[in-house]
Amino acid sequence: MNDFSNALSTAFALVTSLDRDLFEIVGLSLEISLTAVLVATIIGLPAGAALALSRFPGRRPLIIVLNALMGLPPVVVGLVIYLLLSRSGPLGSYGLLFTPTAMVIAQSVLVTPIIAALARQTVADLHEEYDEHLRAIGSGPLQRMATLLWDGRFRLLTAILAGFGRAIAEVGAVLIVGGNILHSTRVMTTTIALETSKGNLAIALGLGLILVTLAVSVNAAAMLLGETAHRRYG
Amino acid sequence: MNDFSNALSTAFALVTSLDRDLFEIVGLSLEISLTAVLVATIIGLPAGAALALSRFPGRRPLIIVLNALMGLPPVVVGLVIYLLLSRSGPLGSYGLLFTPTAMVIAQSVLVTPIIAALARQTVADLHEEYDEHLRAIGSGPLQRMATLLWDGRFRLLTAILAGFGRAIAEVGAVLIVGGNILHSTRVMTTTIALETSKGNLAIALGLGLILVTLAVSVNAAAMLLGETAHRRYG
Amino acid sequence: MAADTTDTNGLLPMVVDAVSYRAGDQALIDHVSFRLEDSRRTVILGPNGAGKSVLLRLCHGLLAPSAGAITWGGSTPAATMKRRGLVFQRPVMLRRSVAANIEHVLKTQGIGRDRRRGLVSAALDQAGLKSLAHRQARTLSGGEQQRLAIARAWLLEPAVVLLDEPTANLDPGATRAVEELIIRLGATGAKILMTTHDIAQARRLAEEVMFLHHGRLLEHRPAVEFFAGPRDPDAADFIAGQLIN
Amino acid sequence: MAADTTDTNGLLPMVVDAVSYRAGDQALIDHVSFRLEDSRRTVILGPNGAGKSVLLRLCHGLLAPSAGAITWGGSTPAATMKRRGLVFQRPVMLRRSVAANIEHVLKTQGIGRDRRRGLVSAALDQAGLKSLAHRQARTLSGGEQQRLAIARAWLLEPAVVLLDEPTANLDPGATRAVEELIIRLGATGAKILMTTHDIAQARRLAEEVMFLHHGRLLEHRPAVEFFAGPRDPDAADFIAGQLIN
Amino acid sequence: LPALAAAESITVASTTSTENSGLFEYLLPKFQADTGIEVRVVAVGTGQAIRVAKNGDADVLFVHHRPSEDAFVAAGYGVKRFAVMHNDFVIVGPASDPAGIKGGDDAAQALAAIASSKSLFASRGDDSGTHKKELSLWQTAGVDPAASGTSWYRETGSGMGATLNTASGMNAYALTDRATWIRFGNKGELVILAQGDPVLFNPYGVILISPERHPHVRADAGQAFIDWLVSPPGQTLIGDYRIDGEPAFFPDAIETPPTE
Ligand SMILES: Nc1ncnc2c1ncn2[C@@H]1O[C@H](COP(=O)(O)OP(=O)(O)OP(=O)(O)O)[C@@H](O)[C@H]1O
Ligand SMILES: Nc1ncnc2c1ncn2[C@@H]1O[C@H](COP(=O)(O)OP(=O)(O)OP(=O)(O)O)[C@@H](O)[C@H]1O
Ligand SMILES: [Mg+2]
Ligand SMILES: [Mg+2]
Repeated sequence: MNDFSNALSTAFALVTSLDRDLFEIVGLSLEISLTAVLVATIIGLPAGAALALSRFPGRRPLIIVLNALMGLPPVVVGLVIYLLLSRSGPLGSYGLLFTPTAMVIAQSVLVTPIIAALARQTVADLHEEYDEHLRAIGSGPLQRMATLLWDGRFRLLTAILAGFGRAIAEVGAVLIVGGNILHSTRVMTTTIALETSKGNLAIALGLGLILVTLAVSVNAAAMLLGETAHRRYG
Repeated sequence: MNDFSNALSTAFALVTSLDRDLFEIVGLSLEISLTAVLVATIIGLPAGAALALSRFPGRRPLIIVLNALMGLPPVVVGLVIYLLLSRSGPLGSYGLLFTPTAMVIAQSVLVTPIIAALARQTVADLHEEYDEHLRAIGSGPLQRMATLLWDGRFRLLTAILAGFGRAIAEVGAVLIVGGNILHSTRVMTTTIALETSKGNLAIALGLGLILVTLAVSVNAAAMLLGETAHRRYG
Repeated sequence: MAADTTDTNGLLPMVVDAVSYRAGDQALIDHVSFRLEDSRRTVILGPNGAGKSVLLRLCHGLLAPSAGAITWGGSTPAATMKRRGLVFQRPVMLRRSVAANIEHVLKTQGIGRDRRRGLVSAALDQAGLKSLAHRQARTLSGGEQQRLAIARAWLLEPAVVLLDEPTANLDPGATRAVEELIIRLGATGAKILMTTHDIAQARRLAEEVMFLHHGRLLEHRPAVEFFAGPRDPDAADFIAGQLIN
Repeated sequence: MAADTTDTNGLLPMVVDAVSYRAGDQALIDHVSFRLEDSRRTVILGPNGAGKSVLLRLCHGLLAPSAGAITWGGSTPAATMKRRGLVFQRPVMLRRSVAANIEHVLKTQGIGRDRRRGLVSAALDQAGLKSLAHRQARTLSGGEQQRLAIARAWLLEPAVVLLDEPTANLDPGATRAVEELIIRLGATGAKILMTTHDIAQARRLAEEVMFLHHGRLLEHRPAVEFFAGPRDPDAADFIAGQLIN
Repeated sequence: LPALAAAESITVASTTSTENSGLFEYLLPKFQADTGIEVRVVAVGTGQAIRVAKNGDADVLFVHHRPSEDAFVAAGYGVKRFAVMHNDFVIVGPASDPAGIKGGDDAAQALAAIASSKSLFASRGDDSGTHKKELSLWQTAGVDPAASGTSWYRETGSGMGATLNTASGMNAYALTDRATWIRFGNKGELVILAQGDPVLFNPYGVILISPERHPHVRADAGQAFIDWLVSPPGQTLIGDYRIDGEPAFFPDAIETPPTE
């Protein structure tokens, strides 16, 4: 398969050529996915924790739906957001369609259930251990949530990284709401899809290689940061 | 947005029309994704557990890479498998390209890292508690893995469901290796992508609705099964 | 010591009225009724599995009775929780440093940073954990964990303290120190409700004894009377160190 | 009792040679050396945080010494692990039923289903947990958990049993039963190495005492001599129930 | 995130084939140099492109399906259709040519031969302009390829590039537009086997979205783009565009002699 070796040398050539377009695309990919993961974390962690801690009628169905939403099809998310942001949609006046903001929104919608569902499980596990103590000292619901999220922060990292993985690899939704516009909303995955459709498989694979390398770097950075903090602050 | 209400009535009409094509597509989607998740579980759970339990040089980088592989871009996975299975590829003689088997392979590749990475975290958490006891009774590596996977089986369900979510929602890889061939490799997500490209947004959304409903059903079934077993066998 | 509703912060009398607690088809606590009127030190005795820990949890409001009612000075256990301290038989250690474990309780109670610092350092001193302040609480030895748990419960000088086997893992010196602390606290008017397996400790500390067996309250009497001659034959066997069924 | 290397399955003499265990810059076990030659009952005494639990873990091979070496009859602790039983101060309960917790140990040792059934039922009987066989182990009371842990360690009648505060949560009757069991086991030639905070228990059980303080082994003598008059002033304070530093 | 709208920028909804041909990458910088207007291209399926335009999410529509274009204007979504250029469709297939259509210039006949030899054929099956053209060719050939029992006819339900990837993977025949084909990098054993039939003519039109219907449409800049495309310089540029040395598009708006 000369395609594979081609891919490798293509990836290498792409990176060493210091291609400005490539940097733009890589930068935008990171910017969008990291922002989306940030948003999803801010929403998903408390939501997952709340679901793990509270007892209310309809909680179990809600957990089932939340778990199911991890399988939200990107294309459908893209479509719904497209219809919402479209000029003839309810939020059309903001002119967000085909902008990076729209892509952040789409990825956030996709990733929030993933982070929330995994956080729910993680917090529930820790809660099993902490529950009685926290109740005994009269800890309120919000305080309990804060304690569990804080003490579980290193475990929650895996959930957040799962969300990041989904975001950075996602193509269906960002293609629809971003439009894959050159110099504007073109990210790594949409470029890979484009090159694939052009039959430029080596370039597509090369870009894929760069994308995976990127994902590895972000993961490594997150884990190293987490561990340094773990060691320093216990 | 009449598109949304259209989508709802379209979904309803599609289901009530008992359309044979729809059943074929839904059935194939489920068959492929459930098979892929089964394969990924059989590989991913022990792999994740092994990574949580064993200590060897290069283990930490491996964990980082595994976490990063949760962000494997489907299109790239699709491409690689396409090149491997293509007639001119190394595995071309099996004639698997554009068959459901190829799609199962692609989804398994995508989902295994997800299940393995999440399983690693879950098993590591439980291990923290069990470690000393298991070592004290002289439990070997395989026995330890078995004990932890068994005692953690209800928590691992969330990891498996995350994998299922990814599989059933995935379109990039199955499109390339399956070819979205009518009556042969057409699944729900590829149909949604097709209807979207035709501009039939209501149908696409309707199918999306059915897909999400399907995902909810599978999740509900898995959780109910898990809980019944939990209650019966503790 | 006489009833002193001022010192016990309006939490007394504590009334347990026909309380049962069921898990599945089994009654772990079986129709138990009693009143605690005053701040005497009450010790719950009973064999393993008698229901002592379950009863303490019910009293604190961590479990809700399957039948019957519990009130502290007329209020529910949950409403008065913050005014009581509880030490579990198997204390929970947060994944934080020793000092942070103590500070967490204070934060929960909404105490400001400045006051917290002083209180944490005083509690560490008293528990003899000063040198371990920055250690991960989960790496503490068995006795150190129990000391930390007691320090956490003591922290705000609650009007009522519930203790479940507080000295099971303490060395003789620390046991003596905790016993002295319990007596001192009781003397200031706080109510002590505790369990212990150590008959000698019960003799030293109890002013009032409750004997629990199979989830039923079989005796509830002044300690002097109880130790002089329990009415219940099981209780007699128990304090004689016999296995009872 | 004389040295009996047959009964102790070739595990004796056990030699601890200049062992230190460090966490960070702190020596939790500090240059400790001793030999256990025979199957007398050895009791490790010492205040909270002395390093007793760490020492037992080192002996069993759960921790590796930072310096020095430990051997059991010439073999490493890890290689001989299955021939010893260990009871933790805070026992780990698998998320399984009581019976399954016991059976798990047997499965680990590769014992067939038929033999397992009999052993499990005998162990449940002895621990007084028969009626709780199908209960989730994690819902057991403190004392019941400790009984289960002891039953698990006893199961295959190991040649050496290490026990860390085995009766801390047991009621007087159960404590007596465990003490009798320990004496019975010792009499059959098994080696007992245990810790306790209960001085009275130490007096009843110990044939040999090791006094540990700040990770250092300060005394290692026959029990009669030790209790008659410890040489170390801290040890004297300790058995007198004083706080020591 | 940075505000992206440059002072003057328009959005053009177009099809993947146009984008994949590389034409826009070639034309747009020149247009921007001439006018200062930045053009943002959203390249999607023909159906979706029209949908995007109808919703007012683009300023200009640039597609190749004449009936849809006329309907778009007739319904008042667009101002006026301008003919820009055309290219043509070709039939590609494995070099071994099991159906024996090589060198033919009758498209319908070629398809009939494929059908009678039951050689694999990859159809886009996505209601695109290309797909509709293919269906009309089958009709002319008197074959109903979608009839049950035809295992040689594979509907991929995908865009042009994906369909070509599939065809290349299974060594199937396919109908494709020339521009996409020339640019396509995964040809494998596929080559052009039949071309030149006048029915394979493939015209492109460009339409300004009606500012009356969508007031936010940048009508002036959009019209400037259209005017530029159909102007002599624009048409000359289109005619000069080469992929691998081959002309891909033929200007339609004015008579421009090929520069060869
Ligand atoms: N959640 C539960 N489900 C079922 N049984 C339970 C549960 N919690 C406790 N039990 C049982 O209830 C009985 C009383 O438990 P409890 O912990 O109160 O005993 P205890 O008197 O504190 O014993 P110990 O002296 O051993 O600590 C025990 O047999 C225990 O196994
Ligand atoms: N992983 C660790 N890191 C740092 N310090 C530790 C660690 N494990 C134990 N220690 C400390 O080592 C000392 C000895 O611990 P150990 O558990 O052996 O005490 P012990 O003698 O068993 O006390 P106790 O009677 O309270 O059970 C304690 O001060 C404890 O906090
Ligand atoms: Mg108890
Ligand atoms: Mg200890």
